[in-house]
Amino acid sequence: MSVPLSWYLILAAALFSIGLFGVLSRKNAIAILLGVELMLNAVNINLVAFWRYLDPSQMGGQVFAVIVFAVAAAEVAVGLALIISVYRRRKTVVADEIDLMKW
Amino acid sequence: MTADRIIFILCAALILASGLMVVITRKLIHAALWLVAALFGVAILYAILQASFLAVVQVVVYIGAIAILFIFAVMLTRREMLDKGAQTRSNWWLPALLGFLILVGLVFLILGQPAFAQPAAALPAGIDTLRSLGTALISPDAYVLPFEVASVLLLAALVGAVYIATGKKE
Amino acid sequence: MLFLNDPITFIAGWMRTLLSGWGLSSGLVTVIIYILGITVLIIFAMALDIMLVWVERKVVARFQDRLGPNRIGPFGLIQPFADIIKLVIKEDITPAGADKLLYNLGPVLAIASVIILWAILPLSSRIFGVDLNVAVLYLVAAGALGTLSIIVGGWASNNKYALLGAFRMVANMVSYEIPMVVVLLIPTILANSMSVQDITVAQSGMWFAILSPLAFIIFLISAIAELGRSPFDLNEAESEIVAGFHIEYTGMKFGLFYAGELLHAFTFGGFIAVLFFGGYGGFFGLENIGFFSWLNNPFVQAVVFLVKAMFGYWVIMWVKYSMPRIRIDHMLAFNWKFLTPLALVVLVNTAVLSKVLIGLPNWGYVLGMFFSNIVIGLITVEILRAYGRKQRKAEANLNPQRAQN
Amino acid sequence: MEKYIIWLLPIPPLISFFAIILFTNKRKAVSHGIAIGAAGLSWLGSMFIFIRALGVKEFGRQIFGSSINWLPTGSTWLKVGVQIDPLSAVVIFFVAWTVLAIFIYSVGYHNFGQPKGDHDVAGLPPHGATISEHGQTHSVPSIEPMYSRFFAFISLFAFGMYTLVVSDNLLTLFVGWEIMGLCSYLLIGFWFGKPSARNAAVKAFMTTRIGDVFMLLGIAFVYSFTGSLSFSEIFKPAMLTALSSTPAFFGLSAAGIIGLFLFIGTVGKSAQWPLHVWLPDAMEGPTPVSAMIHAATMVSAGVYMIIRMFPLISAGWTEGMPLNTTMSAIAFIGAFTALFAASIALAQNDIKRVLAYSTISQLGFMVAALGIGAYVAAAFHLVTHAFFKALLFLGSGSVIHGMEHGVLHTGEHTDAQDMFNMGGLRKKMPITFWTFLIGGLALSGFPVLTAGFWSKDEIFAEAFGKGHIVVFITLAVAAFLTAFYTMRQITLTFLGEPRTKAAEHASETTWTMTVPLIVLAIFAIGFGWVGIPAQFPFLGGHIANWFHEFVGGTLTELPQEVGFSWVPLITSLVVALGGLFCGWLVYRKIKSPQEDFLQIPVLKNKWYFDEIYDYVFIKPATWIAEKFTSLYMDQTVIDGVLHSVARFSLFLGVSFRTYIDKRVINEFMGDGTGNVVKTSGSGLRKIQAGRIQYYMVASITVLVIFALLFYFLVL
Repeated sequence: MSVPLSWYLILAAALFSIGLFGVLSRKNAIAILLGVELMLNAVNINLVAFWRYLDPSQMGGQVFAVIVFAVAAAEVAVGLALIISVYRRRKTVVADEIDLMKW
Repeated sequence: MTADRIIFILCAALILASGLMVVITRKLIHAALWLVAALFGVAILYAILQASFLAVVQVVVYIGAIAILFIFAVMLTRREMLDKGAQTRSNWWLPALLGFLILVGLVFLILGQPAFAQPAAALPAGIDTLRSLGTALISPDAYVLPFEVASVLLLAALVGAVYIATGKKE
Repeated sequence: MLFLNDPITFIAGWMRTLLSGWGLSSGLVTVIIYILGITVLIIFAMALDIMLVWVERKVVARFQDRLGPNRIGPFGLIQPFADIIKLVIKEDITPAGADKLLYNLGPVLAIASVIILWAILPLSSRIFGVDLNVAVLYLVAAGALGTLSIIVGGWASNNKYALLGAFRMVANMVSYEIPMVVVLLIPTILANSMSVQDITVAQSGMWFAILSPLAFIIFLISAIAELGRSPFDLNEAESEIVAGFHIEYTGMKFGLFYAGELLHAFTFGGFIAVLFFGGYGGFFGLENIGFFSWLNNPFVQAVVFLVKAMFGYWVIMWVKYSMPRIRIDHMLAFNWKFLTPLALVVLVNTAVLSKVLIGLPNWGYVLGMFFSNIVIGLITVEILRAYGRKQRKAEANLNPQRAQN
Repeated sequence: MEKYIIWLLPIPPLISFFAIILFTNKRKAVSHGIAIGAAGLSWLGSMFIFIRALGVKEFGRQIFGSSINWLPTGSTWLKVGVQIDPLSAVVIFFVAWTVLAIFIYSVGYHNFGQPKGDHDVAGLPPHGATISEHGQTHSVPSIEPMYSRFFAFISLFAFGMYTLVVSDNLLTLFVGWEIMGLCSYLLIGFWFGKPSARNAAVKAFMTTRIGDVFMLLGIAFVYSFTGSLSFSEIFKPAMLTALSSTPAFFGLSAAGIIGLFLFIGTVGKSAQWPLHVWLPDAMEGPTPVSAMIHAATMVSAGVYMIIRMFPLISAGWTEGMPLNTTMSAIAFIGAFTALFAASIALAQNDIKRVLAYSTISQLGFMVAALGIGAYVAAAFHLVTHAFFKALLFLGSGSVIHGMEHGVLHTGEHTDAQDMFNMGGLRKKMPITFWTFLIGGLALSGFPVLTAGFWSKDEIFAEAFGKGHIVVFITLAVAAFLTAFYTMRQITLTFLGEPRTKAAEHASETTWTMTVPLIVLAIFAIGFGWVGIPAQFPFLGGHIANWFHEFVGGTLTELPQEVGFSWVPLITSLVVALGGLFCGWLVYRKIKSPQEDFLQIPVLKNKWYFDEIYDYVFIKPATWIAEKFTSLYMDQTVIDGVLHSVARFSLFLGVSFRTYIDKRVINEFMGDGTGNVVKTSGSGLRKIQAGRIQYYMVASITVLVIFALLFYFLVL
């Protein structure tokens, strides 16, 4: 394991930025959720890398990665259900067109 | 340049390229499949980090469940097969700038920490990470409460998703 | 004797000395040996796959009171090669409006999702790809890739039947994954490990199929559903959606789907053997007696394993060719309302009993496990009968009204 | 093995509570099946623990227990756990028996198997049903409308008691304590349709709350001082020495003030003077509740707690020394309550109220015994009293039930609980009579045979032997009164001839009610024999004084048995037999309340304590609220100030309006500002686009800008 920890962190940072870009720039609500998944994975990479590099006997990093899995699954299930529900009523999944809450 | 560095770089290239494709590709179904590729890369990363359980769970949960859900949602929310027109907002440069700034800032901070330049020590002998992960998840002195809360969250999400997506019966 | 006792290590050691003798660095040598090993394993699996075509055709013929292939070669043994040649020389059609990349990716993923399973299949105590400590979960993860291949292929074909087939298949696979994961936990609990090697060793005294026959049955059913074979072959139901997700595929692309299905079925036969019938071992302690020590030889073990896997494959074929296809809503209801709850009950039973009975002598442990399963089975059957009676009564009450209307 | 079972002891009643509340509320048979099954399971576990405890030599040194880390408090953990030591072993023994008996008894008491009442509504006692059989109609008792709910509540109650007894720390003990407080509120007010029951429930809840607040203060004090709530931590000799040598306030040591606070908790829970007023009113609940609260569990819990805390209370005190302040206070309260409550019991006519005051009095005995340092005697009397008082309450319930049967039969409106309406029930209800007689004799300390004699005798012996003559005499008088009113009760209820038609038609109750009576009667006799002092003439020495050895082992030093003396023994014999004889002599002829010379107002009205509290606390509070605060403060002073302010404001406002608002603001600034706001508003409104990504971009931009600023300016 000659890879330094900083490589993992930079990879995670890059993935996070890409995900953030996706969330902020995509029109389609599903694509926004895809970006969120990338961001969550970036976080997970950090958690696991810190677990491995700092103290492998403390399982906190892995445990919280598992919990992030659960949160991601829950988020996707509810998020997609919302999107489908919106689509059913308004026939659109473009986030900018779902703007009834303005003014 | 040792073998594991090469593997890491290949893996990171896969992740970043796929991640980039997720956010810039036009066809949404391709974006979802690129996401699968990116997540698969992350699973490989977990395997490199000797978190075998997480690697496998990553595949089961993300590819087996989340990606499939995405593909389903994509298919359910369109009337034509292929996406037409721009898929990004007109002011996409601002998010790009923000993302770039955050990346630069983070990289700057990470490289400023000398502790992060260390390679990992070998796993201590006789430590079974799978077993200790299992113990940590259900031991009252460790993480049983977050674990149970997560399970309740999943249940709530299940019920909520079913309720929201069912729609009104007329 | 070393080759006979530990062939993989022997060959790997020989290769290592050879390659380092050529002046290659040790890291590179490891990579090359791994790649060679993977190639050999894939070739073995694919060669077996070709034979499976013959087996399948021969067995189905016997089930249908026919002779099956018998013209080309002795007993028609060369028939699969003829089939392959036919598939290869067929026209390769890509439908108009299809998503080219994904259309081609589908069959590759389909066969890949099966091949990667061979990485963890323990042919014998010394002949195996890798001894993962999360092998049981790995099995599920590979299933996820299979799901992906079907949805990709079905969607990319730009055909409504293909898409319908893909949807059905995914609903099927995602649903039946749940009882499967639940019952996969039972060998895990019984062996205290997720590694297939450990599970095999744990069964050297007693097969898990005897400790938990219900788990075996549930696993068999959900494995068949996971494979998409009859009676769960809704994805290709010819009478409704022509051929389902592979309707547009021709030539070798179709061939890959077909080969993937056959190999998948055989692989699941292998996993049934590993998880419930002692895999390459499970001789009830016979191998410890001096006279039978040859049973510990890796080649003998591999033969035993292949025989058991073939038996599992045969059971899957048996079911396939004797059962009619069932309706999609029935299939999902069967899973959610029957199989999943039953699997959970069996899981809880096993988890509790494995702690409670731990103090008993071995025969008490085995009998306790076995009879608890029998009791659960009997209760289940009783509940089903009561439910059936209720249904019949409800229908009897309903019909007179219908007649009046 | 034992420790797992101890953890599991309280669980079955809890499961039963939720199962009944959530699922089986509609199905009465299933409900009581679950409740009794749960009580049975807990009983089984308790017996197992008890028998295992008997088998351990020097059990006080190696108790069963386990604890887990529960709540992180900084660097340490707040531990909760369970333990069974000799004291809690005997307590769990009688709790298990009485709880099971009461559960079974409740089935019969609530008329299971009888038809639904004609006019019964939830919240009122059942009024009886009319059934027609063979062409005749007649009245029979009807089943309780809230039958399942009752079993749910007493299950929860049992859960609270088991939790309290198995606790190894003050925290879970307090949790069980409060659960029982809640349940007692729910159960006293079970027939919430009756205003009296409602008031009694509120009174019980409020009164015990006073004690509980002080107890919580005591617990907080313990925690802040010792950093732990586990008994094993608090009772470490070093800790006790530290506690007793630290001065707190009022000239008491820390141990003393904590003990006093905890004792006030006991005063509330065990109904000691001056917080005794709730207990007699609590008789509004169904009789099994009275037995549950006033014999087996809640009031015992108070005494149990104070016995449990004895090492803390007596910290720094050894035998032979004069009592410390806290112990003197406890001894005084206990002895006074014993006499005081016994005197009230003389003049009560309601069969249950007599028993209620008797309970207060007997609890006073235990508290007094503990106050003078007679640890074992207090625990012994706690156990024997639990058995015979549960027996007496259940017996009185049986009597009332039989009387109600008679009332229904004759159709006249007779008070089924007034003893002057009874008489001669001995022939009608033989099992009830004999068991009640056994309970009554045990209560009055009938020599040699009954459990009450041995426990009471031990208290006398300790009081005399340790030289607390005042306490001794007070308790002796109280014991005489006890025997007297017990015999009065038995004579009025069972002996003589029936005085009303209802009493003539009373009938024996069903087996579900009589079997618990018989079981408890066996204990009311037999349990005394485990604690016969070694030097007792004739009997002593044949059976070892097992109870003393066993329970005394709880303490660090085994307490010395007091030497035998004839004075307390003879006193005990004289007061018991004399009281019984006098009671019979006086009441065998009396037929109505008018002939009863003890119906003097001061006793009849319970020394006017309710009235005193009414005048001292409630009236002033009402007066302050209605007159002072509302009328004078609020309506006169505050309203007056407000009104003048309002008038002034009105004047000010009018002037502002005419001279400033209209002229300056409206015409000069108003329209101009309005235009500015309108223009800028329509410009800014574009910001609120309602688009999620727009907001996200904005917020992350701000985040990035602030991060940069922070980095470059601050760091």
